[in-house]
Amino acid sequence: MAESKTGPAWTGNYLQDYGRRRGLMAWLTTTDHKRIGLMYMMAMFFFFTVAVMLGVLIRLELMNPGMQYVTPRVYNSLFTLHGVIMIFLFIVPGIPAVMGNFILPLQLGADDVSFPKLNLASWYVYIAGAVLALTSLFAGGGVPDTGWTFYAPYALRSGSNVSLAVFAAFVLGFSSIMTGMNFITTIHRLRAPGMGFFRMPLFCWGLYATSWIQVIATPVVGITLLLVIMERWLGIGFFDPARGGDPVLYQHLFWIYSHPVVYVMILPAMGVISEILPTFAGRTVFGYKAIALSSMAIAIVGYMVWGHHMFTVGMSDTARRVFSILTFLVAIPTGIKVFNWMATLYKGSIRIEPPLLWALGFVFLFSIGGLTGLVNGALATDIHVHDTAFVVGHFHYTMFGGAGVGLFAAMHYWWPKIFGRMYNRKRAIWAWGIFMVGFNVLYFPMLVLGIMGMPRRYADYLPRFHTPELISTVGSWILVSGLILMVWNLIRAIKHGEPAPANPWGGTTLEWQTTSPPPQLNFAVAPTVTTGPYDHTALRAAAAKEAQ
Amino acid sequence: MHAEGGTLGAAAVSPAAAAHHEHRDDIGSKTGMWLFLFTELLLFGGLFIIYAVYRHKYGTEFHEAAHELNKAMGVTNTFVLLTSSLTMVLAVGALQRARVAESLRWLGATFGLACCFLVIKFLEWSAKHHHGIWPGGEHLHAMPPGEGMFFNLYFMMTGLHGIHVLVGMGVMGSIAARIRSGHVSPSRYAALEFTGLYWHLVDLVWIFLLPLFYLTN
Amino acid sequence: MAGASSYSGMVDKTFWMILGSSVIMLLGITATMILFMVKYRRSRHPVASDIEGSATLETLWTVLPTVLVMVMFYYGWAGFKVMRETPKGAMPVTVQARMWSWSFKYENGKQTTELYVPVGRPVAVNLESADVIHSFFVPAFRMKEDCMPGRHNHAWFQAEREGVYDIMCAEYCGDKHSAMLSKVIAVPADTFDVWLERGGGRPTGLKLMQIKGCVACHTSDGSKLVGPTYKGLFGSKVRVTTNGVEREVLADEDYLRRSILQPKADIVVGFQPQMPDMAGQLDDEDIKLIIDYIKRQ
Amino acid sequence: MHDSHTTGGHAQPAAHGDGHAGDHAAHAPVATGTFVMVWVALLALTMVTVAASVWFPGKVGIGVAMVVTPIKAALILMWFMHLKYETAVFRVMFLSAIMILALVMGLTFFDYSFR
Repeated sequence: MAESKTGPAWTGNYLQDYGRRRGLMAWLTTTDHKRIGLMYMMAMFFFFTVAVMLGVLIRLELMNPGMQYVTPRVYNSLFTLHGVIMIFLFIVPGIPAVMGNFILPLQLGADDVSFPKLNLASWYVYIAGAVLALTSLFAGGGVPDTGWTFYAPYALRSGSNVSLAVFAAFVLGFSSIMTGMNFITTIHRLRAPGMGFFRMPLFCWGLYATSWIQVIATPVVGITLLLVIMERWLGIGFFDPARGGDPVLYQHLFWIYSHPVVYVMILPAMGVISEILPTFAGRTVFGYKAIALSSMAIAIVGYMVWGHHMFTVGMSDTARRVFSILTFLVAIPTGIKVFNWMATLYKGSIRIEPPLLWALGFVFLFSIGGLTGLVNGALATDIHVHDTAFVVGHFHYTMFGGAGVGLFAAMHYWWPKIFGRMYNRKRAIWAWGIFMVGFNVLYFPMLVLGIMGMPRRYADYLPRFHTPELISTVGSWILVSGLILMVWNLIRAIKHGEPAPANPWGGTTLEWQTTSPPPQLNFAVAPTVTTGPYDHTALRAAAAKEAQ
Repeated sequence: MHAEGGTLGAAAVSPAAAAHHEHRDDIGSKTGMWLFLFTELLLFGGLFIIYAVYRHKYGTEFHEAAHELNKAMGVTNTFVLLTSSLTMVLAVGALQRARVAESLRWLGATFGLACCFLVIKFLEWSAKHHHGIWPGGEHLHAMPPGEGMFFNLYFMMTGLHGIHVLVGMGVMGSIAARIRSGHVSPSRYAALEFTGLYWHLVDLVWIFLLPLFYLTN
Repeated sequence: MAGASSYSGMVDKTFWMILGSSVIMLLGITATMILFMVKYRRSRHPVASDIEGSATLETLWTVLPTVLVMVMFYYGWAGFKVMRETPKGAMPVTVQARMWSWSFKYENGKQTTELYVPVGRPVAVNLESADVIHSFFVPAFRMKEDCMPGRHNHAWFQAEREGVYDIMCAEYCGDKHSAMLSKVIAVPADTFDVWLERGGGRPTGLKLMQIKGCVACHTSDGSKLVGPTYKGLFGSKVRVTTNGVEREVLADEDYLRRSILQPKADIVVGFQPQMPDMAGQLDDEDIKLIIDYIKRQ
Repeated sequence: MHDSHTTGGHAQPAAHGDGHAGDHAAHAPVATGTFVMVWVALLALTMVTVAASVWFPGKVGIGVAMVVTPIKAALILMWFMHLKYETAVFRVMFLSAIMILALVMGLTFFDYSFR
């Protein structure tokens, strides 16, 4: 297919100008899902960089006991911003908005998503939310200091600019909903002829489950955040104990969204891993239906476990037990996925390439994240580690080691498709190695600290916590070195990389059938599907023919 | 790197792919519309959860406070909205049957009923406002927590609903213009149909608000 | 090793049980991953076999983890049950949390800033907060429960050994969250009884201000913390914002009383309205003592 | 959203996705009489609820409202909102959304009912 430039739709690749407008304007008015994906990528990596720097500052302050560089007030703003930016501006839109936008229509064999204009609108809404979030830093009462969770009643009392930050989160929720609606419709309506639901690539399944969560859960937090604003303005008292309100209710509503949303972050990453493993093992995936359905199971059970964020707030003991047992249920479909991934490597013909290494890094780090989650799920042990550095460590293992690394894996896997260039393999592997070492040096001590009893969101700490804190800070420097090397390697490839073939990794899903980078309308020849998504027989036959 | 013809069996040239004609997927659009309605439902859902929790906590105060609401106005407004839903489906039906003028008349009637709803709502709110029962108002502030909660919930929920009515009226206006200009027509009436779906959702929410606030005593 | 509290050993046992099975699983997954990478790399295993799945295996790795996590749930639940069932006859202590200090009130009215408890006797803590959410966390005892404004949470513990244990606030509560520390001091039961009997009666003004945490935000040496200093306050003119209007008031007794009972009524210019209402926490006599103390500064 | 122009560019073949034959989803219009009957039923049911709350304030009135209101909602959904005439996909989706809301509310009450 790489040579087929003669299709009726061919006008060059999507990176080149087409249509009436040129240059920047052509990008800002595009409805091409690929360009929108890239626009998301650029905006997100800007915010990611900012939030990583904030994280490094946090670690720097925590390197030694006592206040070294910032005041407690500034420290509180640092972790609030780090959280708000990472969650709302980076990891929630993360894989869906960047990789989902780019890859989903290609994998389905479609020209675009169902609502291209809405797709562009979602990007602008995202930017609007981001601008509001940034404005909240400089306008009014100062940088928000509530933590990304905006817990009442502290968020109602704080003199900082909470209302604007909360409104920004509300607007960003809209963007997320728009993406979700678009993806569900696209998956229902625009699958290539012959592609039944159970012939869809697993990444699409991940996105499908994710999109449902975005559509159903986001409005709940939307209204909750609006009510926080109303409460600050009008004193309606829903969450204010002084008016007969219940701060625990705020936490319920907040986590009804914010727990499912961690699956918005992780499910697409799991989808990415389910793509990468079969490709590099050169064989079909093990337990396709089990992996696909476990995504849906995680999405549904994910709605029923939010209470485990609240085991110490004074919920009824019955509720604590119910939420504890439901929490353990989530572990089961997650386990199914991990075991099926392992089995996919069995009797494969494995090529060790950077995307595979990132995928395996995901499995390792996410397993630590998932297994430490069991400690949080069990009531007796959660009481001790709740709101400590243990939870921070667990969260970063799942979200950064999971969703973040999943995104890096996706970038290394699809970069040649997106830009039509190969990155340097050796450098990519080095970056991966440094990152993995740095990651564990950074976050493993947090697990230890939490068990020792170090609470989270502490600007200062008792001397007995010093050694692990110091090690963790050193880890942050290693991790950032790995990140810089990775990003530099990828960016350099856009200009200086070797041209990439249509299918550099021997992938079997539809995106590999079109050129790299894809043409404006994705496929010169609209594909049809006759087999499951990971059927390597045609590839093998072609390779055998070549070998002769 | 790989042989032409793709890797997923035979990639056939679909005849439709060659033809560049405008593509319409009404079922797709309708799917999107319903998904949007779900988000609306869940938006109100958050408030319903809050209502349920505080009704559980402040049952007696809720009953006390509900006496202050004007039941007649609430019921009248329910009739108004239900009727507007009827005129809305009739507008869609008329357009489907290619009776454009009739469709516009029904749409106009719906718009009028929506206005009527808002006028009654306004009278009701201003009566409350007059008595200082208003979010942040003196009287409301001084009420026992449970009753205050009832009225704050009342204003938040009917307020959010009222905003939806306003938006619905705006959409109806623009649809009417598009019917006139022929952009929405008997052969492509999806936009009117979706306006209807949205309007019925507004109605649906109100159906629940009626017993929760006006009939609680 | 017996723990510092009656149930800490049990919590630790559950923890090690979960951690142990987790480590085994993690090692298993990692080892399998590495083994497959070596054994089935393309150079050694050029032709892959397409194994689509196995119903037996799927069932196996659905059922086994289910059993395992249910065992974990059971241990977590059993331990939790013990933590929630306060033994009869436990000594009640009210824990008052506020931005950003702790105080403890005993049945006989005695108030302290550190929590003295008898070894070997159960203590029932009644948790209160004057402003935002705090969390009463004693790591050594493996206990934690939030102090919620507007309601009472409860928990209990029994110290098993003499010693001094850290109390920390585990729920983020603002600027000095990380400084919201105190200690549990576990002493032999008879020593405790003697200690409790001494020092009943009403504390002095300064002592009250320490117990109620005023000194966390207000100084008497003229330095500015979260709130204004007391030094030279009485009788001076203060610029305040009342209902959004800036005005100047004389810092007399009425002003001080109002500032203690309704701190949000007049906000001193240059400060945030962060002080909790002390209305429920101090009686008239307490307030008089405090005002007298402030007068002397 | 109100735009029926969806995918730009070259068309997707009609017989894919969840598609059933006619992609343009043109139903035969529902008879006006049916709608009027639904409307009458809605008004009547409203009267029933109001009457119950006036004559039997308290438990009975609330009970009637709790039974009748979902019926009214179902009438609107099935006829006015056309769910009765759509493919099963729409009904399944709608039910899932409602179930999730009900589930979430129910779970919240594990806290509030047992405090």
